[in-house]
Amino acid sequence: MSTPAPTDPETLRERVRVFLAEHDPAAMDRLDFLRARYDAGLAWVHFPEGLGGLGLERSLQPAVDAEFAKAGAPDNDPRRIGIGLGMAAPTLLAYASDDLKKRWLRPLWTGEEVWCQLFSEPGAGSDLAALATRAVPDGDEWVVNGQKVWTSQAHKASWAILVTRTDPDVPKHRGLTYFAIDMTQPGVEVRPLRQMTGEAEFNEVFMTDARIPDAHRLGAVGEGWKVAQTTLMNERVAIGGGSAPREGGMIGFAAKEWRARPELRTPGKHEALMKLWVDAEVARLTGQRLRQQLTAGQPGPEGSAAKLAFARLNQQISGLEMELLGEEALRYDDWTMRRPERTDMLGAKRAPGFRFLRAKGNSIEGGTSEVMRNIIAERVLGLPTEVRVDKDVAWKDLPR
Amino acid sequence: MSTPAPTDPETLRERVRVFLAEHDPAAMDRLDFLRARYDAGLAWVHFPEGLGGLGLERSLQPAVDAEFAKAGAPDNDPRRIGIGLGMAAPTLLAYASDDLKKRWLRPLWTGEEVWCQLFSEPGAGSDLAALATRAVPDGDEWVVNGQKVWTSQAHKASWAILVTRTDPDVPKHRGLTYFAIDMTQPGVEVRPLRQMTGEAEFNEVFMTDARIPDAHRLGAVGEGWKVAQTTLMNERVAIGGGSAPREGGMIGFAAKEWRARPELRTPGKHEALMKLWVDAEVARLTGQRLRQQLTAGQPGPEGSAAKLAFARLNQQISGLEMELLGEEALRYDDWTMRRPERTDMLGAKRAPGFRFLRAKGNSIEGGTSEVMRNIIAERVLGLPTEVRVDKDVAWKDLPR
Amino acid sequence: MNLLYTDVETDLRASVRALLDERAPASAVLAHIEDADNTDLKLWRTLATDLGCAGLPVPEERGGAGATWRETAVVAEELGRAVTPVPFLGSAVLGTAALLAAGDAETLEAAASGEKIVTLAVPLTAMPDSYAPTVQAEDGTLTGTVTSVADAGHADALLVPAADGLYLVDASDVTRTPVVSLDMTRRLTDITLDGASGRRIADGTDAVARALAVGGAMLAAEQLGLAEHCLNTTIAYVKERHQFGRAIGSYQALKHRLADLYGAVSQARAVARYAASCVADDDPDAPVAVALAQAYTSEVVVTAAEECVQMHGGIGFTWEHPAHLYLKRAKADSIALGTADRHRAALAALVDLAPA
Amino acid sequence: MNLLYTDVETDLRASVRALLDERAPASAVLAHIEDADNTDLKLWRTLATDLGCAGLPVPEERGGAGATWRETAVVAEELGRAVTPVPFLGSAVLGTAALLAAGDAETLEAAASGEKIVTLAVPLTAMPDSYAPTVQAEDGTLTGTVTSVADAGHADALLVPAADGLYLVDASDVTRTPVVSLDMTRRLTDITLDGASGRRIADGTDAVARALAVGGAMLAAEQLGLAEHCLNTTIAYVKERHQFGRAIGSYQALKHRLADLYGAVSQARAVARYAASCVADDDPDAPVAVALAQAYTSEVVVTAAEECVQMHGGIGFTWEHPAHLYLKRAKADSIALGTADRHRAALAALVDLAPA
Repeated sequence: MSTPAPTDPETLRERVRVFLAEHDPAAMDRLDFLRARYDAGLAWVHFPEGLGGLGLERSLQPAVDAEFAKAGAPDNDPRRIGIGLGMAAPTLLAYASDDLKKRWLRPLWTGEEVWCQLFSEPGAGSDLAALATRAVPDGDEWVVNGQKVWTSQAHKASWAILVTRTDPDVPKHRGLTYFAIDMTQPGVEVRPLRQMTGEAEFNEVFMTDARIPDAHRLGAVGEGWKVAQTTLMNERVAIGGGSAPREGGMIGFAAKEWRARPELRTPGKHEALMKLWVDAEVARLTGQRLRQQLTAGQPGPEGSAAKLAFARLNQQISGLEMELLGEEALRYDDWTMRRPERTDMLGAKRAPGFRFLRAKGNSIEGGTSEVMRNIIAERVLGLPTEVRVDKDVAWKDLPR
Repeated sequence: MSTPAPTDPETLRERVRVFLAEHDPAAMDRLDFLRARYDAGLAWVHFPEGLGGLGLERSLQPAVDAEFAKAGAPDNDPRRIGIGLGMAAPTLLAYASDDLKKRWLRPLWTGEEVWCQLFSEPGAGSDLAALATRAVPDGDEWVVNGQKVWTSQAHKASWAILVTRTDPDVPKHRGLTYFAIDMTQPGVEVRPLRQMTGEAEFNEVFMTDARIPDAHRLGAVGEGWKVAQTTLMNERVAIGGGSAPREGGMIGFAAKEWRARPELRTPGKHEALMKLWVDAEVARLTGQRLRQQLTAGQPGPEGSAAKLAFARLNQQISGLEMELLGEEALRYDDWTMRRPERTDMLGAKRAPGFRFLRAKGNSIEGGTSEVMRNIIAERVLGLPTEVRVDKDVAWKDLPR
Repeated sequence: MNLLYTDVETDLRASVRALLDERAPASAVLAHIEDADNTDLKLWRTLATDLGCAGLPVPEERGGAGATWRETAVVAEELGRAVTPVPFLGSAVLGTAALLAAGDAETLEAAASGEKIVTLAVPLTAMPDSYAPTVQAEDGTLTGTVTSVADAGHADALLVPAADGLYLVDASDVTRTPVVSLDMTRRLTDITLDGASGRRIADGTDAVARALAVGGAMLAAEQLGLAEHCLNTTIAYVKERHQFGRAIGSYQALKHRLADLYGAVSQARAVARYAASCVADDDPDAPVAVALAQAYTSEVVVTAAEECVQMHGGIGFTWEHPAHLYLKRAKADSIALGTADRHRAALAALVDLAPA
Repeated sequence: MNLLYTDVETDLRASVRALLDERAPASAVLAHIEDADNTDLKLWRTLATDLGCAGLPVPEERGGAGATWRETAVVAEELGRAVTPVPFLGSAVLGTAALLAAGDAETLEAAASGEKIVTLAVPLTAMPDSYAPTVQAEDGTLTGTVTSVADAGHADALLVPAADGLYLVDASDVTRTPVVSLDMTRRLTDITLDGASGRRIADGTDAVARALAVGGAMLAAEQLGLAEHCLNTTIAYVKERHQFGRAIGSYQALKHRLADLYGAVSQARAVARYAASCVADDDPDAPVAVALAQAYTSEVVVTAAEECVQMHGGIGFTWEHPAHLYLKRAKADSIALGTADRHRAALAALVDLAPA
């Protein structure tokens, strides 16, 4: 890292070109290439030097990615390791020891080690802080028992970020502790959690006397809620922000069928289609405006509203598509239990019923629509918070 | 009252015929006729003998009314004195002294004395029990100061039923006292309360050192909330229960325009019209079923739901009618302040804008739609009540 | 027109519900959901024979229970409530209605008594005013395909519409291909006739039209039962489920949505009763009543099932919870026998509200 | 396409808002609502002359402010927010757009500078794709009636469409009859021409079509401003108003409805900005953008005004509270320049989604 760090996109692009000249992606093993890119600080330029970055602004990263893409270089398949990149990495960066940052971040970024997130539980969904998974100290280790749900990628993960209850005798937000846990140990069992589509995108994770070295604790004992905020703040940025062309989302399926198959058309469905076309296009423009705000450094609070709109639209449009297709929609393609490589929200190659069913998850996953509305009402509109009955009650005494 | 009270409709009808033979409605003064009918116990047969009734079942009344109507006899114009008949009378019957029952009920029923209801206040709408009008004892009298709103007929009323606060130092439900008040005294000022339609159906009533003899107190001091329940229970029975023919309500206006004026039609509005036609007809059948349940002695809790549906439909249909009429809907008939004889929900002879604006009141008057949903959720579905922060706080210490 | 439930209807409901609660609770239906064939034929025999559900609207002298379509609607409500996988709609409703109209005494008796399953071979999406037969008849020989037929998998005989009338065909003379169905508790079958012999039991299309009209009324009742179940099961859940130290049913936003849903279900009941009564009485308003009921209940049932899933949160999205069975049936029902907008269009013609 | 507000736009908004807050707060508008004529001409002169609002999209060399329709849209937002009774839409939007298209330099300069009010004489409900002139021109003499024209009451001149082109007519040559208007802050006028002399300033109907398209984009901005005001004023009220010992804004059902309304207003902003930008840039997507914006904002603004009334409860239903002014403007706006369904139909043709 002897060259001084560049601070504008063009110098940075030049740096990528120099790297590429020395590392021919066509001639190198993919993993070796990714490791070299990491070591050159071109993985995530806003990370510190020595940890895959150059200590620059996050906004400079797209220029780097684009330059690599232009050269046909392999990427780290970010959709596959989204939880590691988006949620685990910022948390590890903020709370892990220097040694462990070095140990964890490189294979996390290259995708050699997949990370998953052990937060939600059957009894703690919207109310995450009510979670019940217990961690009890035992010498230099912690012993963990409990059940987590809605865990993407758990069956492929080497590591997980985990929130546990370490003190049941204090109010719920205060008795939590955050860890990184080795998913490959015997005390961790991963079972597929199947959805109404027939697929199992998610998992349940059962921990039975699983063990964690105290060194893998992230943040202080009892500070788990604060640490989890770091993680969750990074989750919601991603949603609703995709940049799609007109008819690029769910509406595209219905519009395509409408154009291709005049025999399905009715006046009532035309009106319904046009209403949803308008809503979809307006939502798309709203996403575009949201991105412009972010770029202009005016981070708006519209993210939660965008997620709400996205869920509602996907549900309404896929519902209309079913009615439009009629008899065809009564036929499904395959109920067989499968484990998809990644989340497929739109199901472009699936039966319309898949889109209809999968969309039902959109208003539940990543914060329910009810939670989104609470967030907008309280944090954006400044409306009074709900009357809280659980603030000063020891976790163990909460009604459940 | 020497003849034994009849207990079946036919005997009762016969009794009406006997009365009519003795009192020729065509030959008598209207008021004399009504007084005679009252004295014969044929006013409201479920009231006690001597108070216009015969101590019979309420369900026998329609037979009596029908028989009088058949003979072309004048009625007491029940819509004009609905508050007296529906709300004041049952409360007076339950709580007034025998002397005062005799004094009040006859002119109430004949319409010689109009009654109004002084309940709602600017600061106490849905939360009626928070009302602030103060009554302070002064010898054998009470002195009343405060403001009431949304009072129909106050400008024509001789008497009012009134709820006041007599003890601000106890929680709000416990410090209320109920009275009948003479509206013609100097301390009572009635001002028209104009609505967005331009009309003033309602009034504000200002009481400034108004006086009430303690004998006109209804129920014990501090028991006003309990007494008010008697009154309010009778209010909601009336709403949503009308028996209209198909297209008899708001939908009739839109349907008529649709049929008469093909040039206004668009496919989108057809779909909207048909959706609302379906909703209106379904609501009508639901009202029909509700009445069948009441008749069969299965009083259902669907009254609140019917009121909700009525408000929503009136608003949606009148909104569509405006869009259908287009340019015509941009023209109003008359903004002049008027005092209508009675509430005109549909405005059959008014501009479409009147219907649109008047319908906005339907989800506010007689219990807001929000209150109706609370009632359904808590009393019908048995869902937990809202967290209450005002239960054990002295009225004077409540946040407002 | 009586829109309430009679005592007889209430008793019938109690019997059916007791049987279903015992023999086919949601857990049992769910346990068999991946079976190649999950039709509960044993349960159907009990329903059809012991409780007379296969021939409720058929006069006693013709082998039935001597009741009407009103009582049949009550059974439909209960079967909807429990998403019971039995061949009720395709045979005891559509088949029986077609046989009653066609007047084939022997087949009707066999069907009404529950001895035979006789299914009307139309796509589940057929509508009275637009259905056109897809099978050709020539000298009593039938050729063609009927796709997406409900309750045909275990039929003993099929009633196959052709241009010149309705044919009775032995099920063994046709090829039946099971369809991977959205509605896992009412699976569909594709039927191919390749020169199958059939006996014409009715001329023209009146019998089919009548069956589809009756079907619409009974389907509205099924949708009512399903919607009501979704409402009730959701109310029970939100009373139990705690988040933030409170039952989630104490949150006003959920309370208000459930109150609205309650209102919609109450309204669905009124219109479903009206449609069943009109069909039972052959009332002149029956076409209006059926279109009205279908236009309304098709939307309510989907809303109810969607709210059920949403208010159950994560668990409602899983395969392990029965909510998805209700959702799949609800959506399929909203498409079955015509979507709501098609019924609104039919209604417009009936009540003189011509389109633009 | 930039969907944000530029610094120039933000400054312009601040100037307009400050002026309106001072000179035409809701209380003042309400106080004059029963005046036979409540147009605030003095305020309009200030807006038009001092702030240049009459000629924002007109180049400086032609007497205007040299800005674009984007900046004009920001003024429309503010005037919508305050339901200010000034002749903006009919003259500074429709009139100016028509004059820009027609190219009558002298009249344009007089209008752009605020010296004259020049109003486009079309019914407020006119739409670009279906508008047909109702006035006959013969040798420069005009006869006929134009009903429900916005902002014509104080016009110095009228732009009157006839079959063969657009005519400039002196207002003193026509008969103007005030209409009792639903929208009390934008009153309408019926105009009768009985052989009035006119000068043809444009051939054909292009200038009118252009004006109506621009009008749609500006009306969307007005609707956005009005909707946002309804949202904000309601939020403020529910924070203050207590029932049952709590601010009513702490009740979750209201919170969720306001959150949804906030989402809708955010979306209205994006689409209104898009439409204004497309019109400003003469973008080929402008017809789509305008139809899209009108289809969306027309519904949002009515919902916002209705929620405003409902959440204000009884007081919101009274004449004394300004909520009814917003409601009346909102509903009138949703009908002005075409209802939402008509814009959806126009859009369908533009994006190749043919009707059934």
